Amino acid sequence: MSRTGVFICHCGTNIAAVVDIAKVVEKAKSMPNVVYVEDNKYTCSEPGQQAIKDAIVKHKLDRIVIGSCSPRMHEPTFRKMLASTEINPYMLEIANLREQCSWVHTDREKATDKAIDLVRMAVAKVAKNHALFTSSIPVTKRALVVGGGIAGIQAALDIADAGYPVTLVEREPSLGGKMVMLDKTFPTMDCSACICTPKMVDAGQHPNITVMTSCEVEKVSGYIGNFEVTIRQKATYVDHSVCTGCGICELKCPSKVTSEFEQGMAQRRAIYKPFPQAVPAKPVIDAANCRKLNGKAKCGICQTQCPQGCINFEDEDKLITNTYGAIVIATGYELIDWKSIYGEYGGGQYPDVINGLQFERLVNASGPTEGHILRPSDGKEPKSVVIVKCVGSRDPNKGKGYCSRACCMYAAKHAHQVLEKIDNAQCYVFYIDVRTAGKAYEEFYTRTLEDGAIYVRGRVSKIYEEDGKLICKGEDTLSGQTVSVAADMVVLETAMVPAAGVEKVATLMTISRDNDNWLQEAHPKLRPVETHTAGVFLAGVCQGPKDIPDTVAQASASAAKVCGIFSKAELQTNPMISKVDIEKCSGCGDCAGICPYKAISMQDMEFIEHGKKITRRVSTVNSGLCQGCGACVAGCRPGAIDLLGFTNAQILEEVDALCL
Amino acid sequence: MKLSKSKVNQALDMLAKEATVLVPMIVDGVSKFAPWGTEGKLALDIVNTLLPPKDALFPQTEKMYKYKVSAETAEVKEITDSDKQVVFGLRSCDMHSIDCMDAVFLTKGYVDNFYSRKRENLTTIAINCTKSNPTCFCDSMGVDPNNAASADMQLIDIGDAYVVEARTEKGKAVEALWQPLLEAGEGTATPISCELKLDMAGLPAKLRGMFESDIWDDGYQACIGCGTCTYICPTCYCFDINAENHGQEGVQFRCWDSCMFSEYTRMAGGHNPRPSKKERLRNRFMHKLAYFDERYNKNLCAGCGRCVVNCPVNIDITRFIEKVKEVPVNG
Amino acid sequence: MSDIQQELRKTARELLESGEVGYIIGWGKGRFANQTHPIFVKDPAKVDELVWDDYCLSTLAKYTQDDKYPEKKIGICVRGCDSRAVNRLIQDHQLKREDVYLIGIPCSGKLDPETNEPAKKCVECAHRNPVVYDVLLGSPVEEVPQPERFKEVEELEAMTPDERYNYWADVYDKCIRCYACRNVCPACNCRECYTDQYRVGWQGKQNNRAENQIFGITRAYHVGDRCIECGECQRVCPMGLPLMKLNRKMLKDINNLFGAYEAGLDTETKPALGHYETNDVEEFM
Amino acid sequence: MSVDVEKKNVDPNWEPKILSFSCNWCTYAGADLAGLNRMKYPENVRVIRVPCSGRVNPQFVLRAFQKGSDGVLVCGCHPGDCHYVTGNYFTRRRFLLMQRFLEYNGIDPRRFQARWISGAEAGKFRDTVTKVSNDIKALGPNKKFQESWYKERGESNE
Amino acid sequence: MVEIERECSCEKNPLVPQVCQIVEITDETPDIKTFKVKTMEGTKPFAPKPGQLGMFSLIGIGEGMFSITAQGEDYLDFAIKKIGMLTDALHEVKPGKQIGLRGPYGNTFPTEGCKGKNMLFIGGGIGLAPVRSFIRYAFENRKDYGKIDIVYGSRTPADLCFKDDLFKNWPAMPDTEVHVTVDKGDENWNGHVGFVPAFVEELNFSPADTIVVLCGPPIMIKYCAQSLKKMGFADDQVVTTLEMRMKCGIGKCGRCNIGSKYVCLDGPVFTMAELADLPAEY
Repeated sequence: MSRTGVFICHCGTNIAAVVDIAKVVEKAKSMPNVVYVEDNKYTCSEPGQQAIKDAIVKHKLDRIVIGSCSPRMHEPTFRKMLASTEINPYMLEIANLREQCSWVHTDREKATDKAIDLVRMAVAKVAKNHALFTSSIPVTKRALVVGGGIAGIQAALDIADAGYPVTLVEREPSLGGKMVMLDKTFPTMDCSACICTPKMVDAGQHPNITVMTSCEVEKVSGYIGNFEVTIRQKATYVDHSVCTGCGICELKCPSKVTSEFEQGMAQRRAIYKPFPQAVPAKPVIDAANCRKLNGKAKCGICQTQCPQGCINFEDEDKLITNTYGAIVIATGYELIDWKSIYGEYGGGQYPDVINGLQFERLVNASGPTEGHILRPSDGKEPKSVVIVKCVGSRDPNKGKGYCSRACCMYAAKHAHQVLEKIDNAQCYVFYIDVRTAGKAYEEFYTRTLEDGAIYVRGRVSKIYEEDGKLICKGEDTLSGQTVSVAADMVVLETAMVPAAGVEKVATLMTISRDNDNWLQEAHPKLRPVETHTAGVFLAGVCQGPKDIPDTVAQASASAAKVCGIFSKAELQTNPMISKVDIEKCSGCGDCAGICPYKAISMQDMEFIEHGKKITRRVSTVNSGLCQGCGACVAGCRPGAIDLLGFTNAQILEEVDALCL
Repeated sequence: MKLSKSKVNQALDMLAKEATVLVPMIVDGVSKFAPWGTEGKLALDIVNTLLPPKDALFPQTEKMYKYKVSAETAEVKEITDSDKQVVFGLRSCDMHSIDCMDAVFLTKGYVDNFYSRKRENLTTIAINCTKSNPTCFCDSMGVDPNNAASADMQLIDIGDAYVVEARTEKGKAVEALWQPLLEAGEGTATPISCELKLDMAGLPAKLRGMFESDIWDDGYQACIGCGTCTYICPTCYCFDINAENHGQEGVQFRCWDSCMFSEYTRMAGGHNPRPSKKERLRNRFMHKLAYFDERYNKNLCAGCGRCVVNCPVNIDITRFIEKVKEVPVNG
Repeated sequence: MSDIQQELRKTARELLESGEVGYIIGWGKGRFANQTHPIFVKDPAKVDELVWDDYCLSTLAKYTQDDKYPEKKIGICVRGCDSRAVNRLIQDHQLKREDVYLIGIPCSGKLDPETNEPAKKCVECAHRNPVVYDVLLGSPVEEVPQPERFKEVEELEAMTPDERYNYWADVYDKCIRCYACRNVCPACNCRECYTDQYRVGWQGKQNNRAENQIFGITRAYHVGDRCIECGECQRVCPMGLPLMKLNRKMLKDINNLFGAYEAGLDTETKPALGHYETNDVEEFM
Repeated sequence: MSVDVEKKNVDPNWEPKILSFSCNWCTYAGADLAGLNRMKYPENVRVIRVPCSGRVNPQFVLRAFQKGSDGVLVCGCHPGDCHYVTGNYFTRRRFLLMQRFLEYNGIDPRRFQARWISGAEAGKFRDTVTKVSNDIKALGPNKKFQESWYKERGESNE
Repeated sequence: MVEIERECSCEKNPLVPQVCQIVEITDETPDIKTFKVKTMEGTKPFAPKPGQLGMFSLIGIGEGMFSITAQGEDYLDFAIKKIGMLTDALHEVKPGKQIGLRGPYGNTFPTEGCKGKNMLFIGGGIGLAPVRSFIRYAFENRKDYGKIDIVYGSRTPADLCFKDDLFKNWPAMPDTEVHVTVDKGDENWNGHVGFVPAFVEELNFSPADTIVVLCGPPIMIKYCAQSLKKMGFADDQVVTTLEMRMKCGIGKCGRCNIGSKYVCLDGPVFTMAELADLPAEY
């Protein structure tokens, strides 16, 4: 008996091109409880929304159905619009006439029938909608940032500068991530260490930031504003509160280990700082390689040598639990293991075939060769260097299908560095395309060409060693000839892949991953830094390959989102949650067993039944914890618990309406 | 006139030409009144069928009117189709049930048109009982097993044939139809009476005063509140009205309902005048034995014994009647 | 048989006189020899109404649902099926163990009053001895293994979908929706059954094939993972519908998919639909 | 379980009505993505959006067949990927049982399908929908469980 | 002392509604609305007697039995309170809506039996609706009746329904007194504050030659009956109506029985004497 208004959108021609809007409008007029139907070129536009508001007043409507694009797109928009009218924002249903009708069908008549069905289903459902109201929950104004690379650091700094406490968790012994490994950064060629380490130091010293290195997130529960996070502080066997970072222990430590930071091209000790400018600049003991800890010997030299006595071999992992209002994930990336995939490039048997990060270490002043480009095999300076791009990227059958975006630019940078550092060197760059989609990127690329880098359009098909030279065979598709270059050293610009262990973090935060395991953003264009789990945001390459400028931009964006949450005293909860009808509830407790968020608890309540006072066990829902999934509702046989917004009655109406 | 038993099938075929003929049959192991022609075994020998013939006149689900609704307008169209029916092989207890339903649906201020249409199109052909089940007690309830007085035609079983006694226009019409099959001959059947005897004298009046008596405090607990007794009872006629809605059109129908169901009298807002099984069982027995008598001075229990046999926890109206007898008069 | 009856009456008298039990639910005689039905004895003098004979077929546990907040304990005679029904009600949080005093009686099977042959539900019974009791009358009987627990189900599964549909369509055409199967079943213990909720509109009140199918299948699905196979639904059905074939199909699938399962043997094993395993069978990839 | 013999006399231009319950976070997003990429699939499937596949009560499937739909498709996130962590584990158990129970009661197995389709698998959504539509088009209209109102489309119904 | 007439007539099928139209809806109180109903031809659907009921059907949603509070040349008035599924839907309906209506059902107030007597009408909340049909009849045949007293109470001033009758039309009637009370007053309420039963005792009516018509919530009826007994009114001097769940409305479906009486046919109007010997099951 309600008065429903139906508004069909043309969406320009997106819907109108395939669906016969006039026929849908005509049919909508005869649907139950519909008293007003109108179509509009752009319903989501300002005039479109105003037309709806006017119709509400003019025709005294109390329920709205909009046939437009996917509710996932504009349901929030239309709900905000309704908030400014006297209709409750939840007396609204949206029929998906674009993504699931006009865009995916070609037969005009059948698509129109389907559109009419979808509108009829929405009209039937809206008849059973109830006004819903949000309730508020407190916000813990403390942020957690997972991942200490440039993305994590930037996000932490921005949030801390806004005055909120931040915990910055990093798995490795030091902040810095991949950026601190680089030598120069394109296109300005300023030294990466000079722009990254100051930020690391700021983060290390910022009063609002608690840096927790050698830590991993162990357990996450709760919801936006009230995340209960347990962090595992791995045993580092060095008491950082006492250690002054003098470095004596590193000198004295007898066991040598290949350094991960130096990409395996140098050694480090069992007790080590990954690199000189590490933040915190204090060593940790790598238990696997420390002779005392892995039981190979009785060593303990570092303990005896340490003037402050900060070495403690009985250190153990500690679990620290705290509540956080929001979480930013910045777990970054790593380079694809090309050796196991590309046997044709030598599969790792030629030491002089290295990847981009190894080249960065070579050309870096604090690297193993103090900045001189020397061949890892014999330490000589290579006269001719071949750079191979798209190794693992844009290669769906062997590597990854996507383009890793940054390698075109840092390949040009590498070529520029080779030509600049090695006099009369020869540098060949095998490429498919050169993508310079950034500010001053194209100019940087043309300058590299002017420096004399030779760009060969084609993939390298094979690399093999022939009398001391690495022969790179390929094809120059522009001239159509096969090309082979004898090189002293080959740099493979390999694809970016998500950092190892990202699955665990994603499952903890209940966020999903896309086909290539990058973390799934809420919407690629409109909500790139948000996830589907409210209060969890993404920054940097963990969301997909990108270069440093985009990473920093995303970091600040996610920081802005976090500050948005913290700026409010309380948060509005999602009103579409479960509700129990205690008259029908028999207290069997099945729903409590099903709820993944432990939002349902069984409580004893007083009742008067046939004049006798009794206590009876019934189910109660914690409106803060309930996320509105409805698994409990489908598990409740009498339907005592129902999900507001998707009640049993509503869905039954939709099913009935569909089959008319 | 006489109809030999060997010609019964033929007689039924003749009747079946212009009307649906309901005969007692065993279909899929269930004895009920089924249209002549459904595959199953004709069961004229059993005393009474599990399902009574009441659904010929008062079907379990009966569509009353179709409707079309729009935001403003509404349209209603009564469903009036009802074809001719003949019930063959009625026992006196089933005929008593039809009498009771006639009293309810055709008198007291309103005539139920759905029922009256079916009643006019119905011809009842009763057969006297030649034996009684141990649970039959119809003669104690004022029903004569040998003769169903109000039937259109009474057949009297005299061994190999039935003596045909047409009583009403409809009965005479059937007799005329059967003329070629009938032979001359008379005969009387040895009257029978039920083994189970109950003393019903003065019981309705006595029971009316016993609403608060403690006889009700025991014997109700075993009841599981299902609808079996009321749905297979030939004289239960309570019904519910509901709508089968399909978007903007639908059908309003009425369907059997049982006073033994827990939500039968539950009102909006939860108040229930008969909250537990004790009140519901009291109401059922009182209605059968006292209330109906006060209103239509006829027993609403035909003594057919169906509820005594089929109640899963044998709540037994006969033993209740005996218990009422024992209660001292001012009790 | 009669010495157990004597012991039952003796135990009943002691319990009632000692006041430990408010009343005792057992079986008593009807008018005819083959009529035995549940009775509720409160007065010690009336314990002789309690009988133990070949026709004690009704399960008694569900009557506790009419008196959910008893002042004193309720005495219940429990055979194998009744004791599983008690476990069922306890596990569904509809009954507290301390509210009932269970008089365990090993049962070697009862007779069907109409045919006087062993009742179908007793022939198929796999747990004749009570699984839970406070006192046990007589010595336990020897259990009869049931290898053909799912034979009837397999016979139906062998048919083609159309044959099966017609088989069940005939069954549902006979149903008169008296709800006896629901009201007697210990696993059907909701406060307000979904069939009575017209406002939501799950189930129509009409008696036609479609509505009966919806009721039959929904009820079997609701109790499927908690059915204790007491066979009462099939016994009380006035139209003799083969309802156990529905419940046993659910149990057969649960056995195959989630591991061997018998409901009501204890109050810990969780019903299949109440929990999950991450490595459940995967068919929807 | 043996499968229904294909009905030969299905008239070619009959369009089946197929109902699909799609979970808002994965399959509905996948369907939207299929739209974004302008993939094409038959028009027979109407999608009902539910927050999680765990919200789909098997009684809705029964209801769909009763009210005249010819096929039902329940879709959700891949187990382990559920936005609500454990929703689809329950979906899996419920529909493992209900699928067999529907077959046991006579519904042809191809009329009821459940699929895990993630937010990125637009192709899989299109292929599933296409396959289900073609299967059911071959099977012909469903008459089982249907209220007579739908069998004769309204006018005369018993 | 008063015999209640039991006769009902309805030519067409009593169970099939006639399509009528709601022509006007007036808000009496926040949860009570009066629906003015006419047939599609604009005439009066049927001619009920005071106290009779009509089965009001929102086709496709449900049916409900409501008292006919007033009638005119070509309309019937139903005052309906918002308490359940059907009434919720009804309160959202706008004028012009076509509905189903069948009736009249039930017996009537003893208009003939009370001729020449003083009348004491007592109403509580929505209970005034059925009583109002008799009050209006009494005023149309004013000379047939003696002194008329009307006592009406509701929870708050805002909940007083038929305000123009209470404060304008009825007080102006000859030899008529209107006494209005509320359970809880508010700032601009200067009338009596208190429950109806206590108010009746305060007004201390004499039982001589008077018939009481009493309708309202069950607890009010219970306590008013006690007050009236204290003031010397005999049981058969007090007439009331009962509220039961009714389905068919014509005494067939067995739903609304109290003992052997059907509220929809033998009631809803009963004298207190009759109620006394009905089983206490309502």
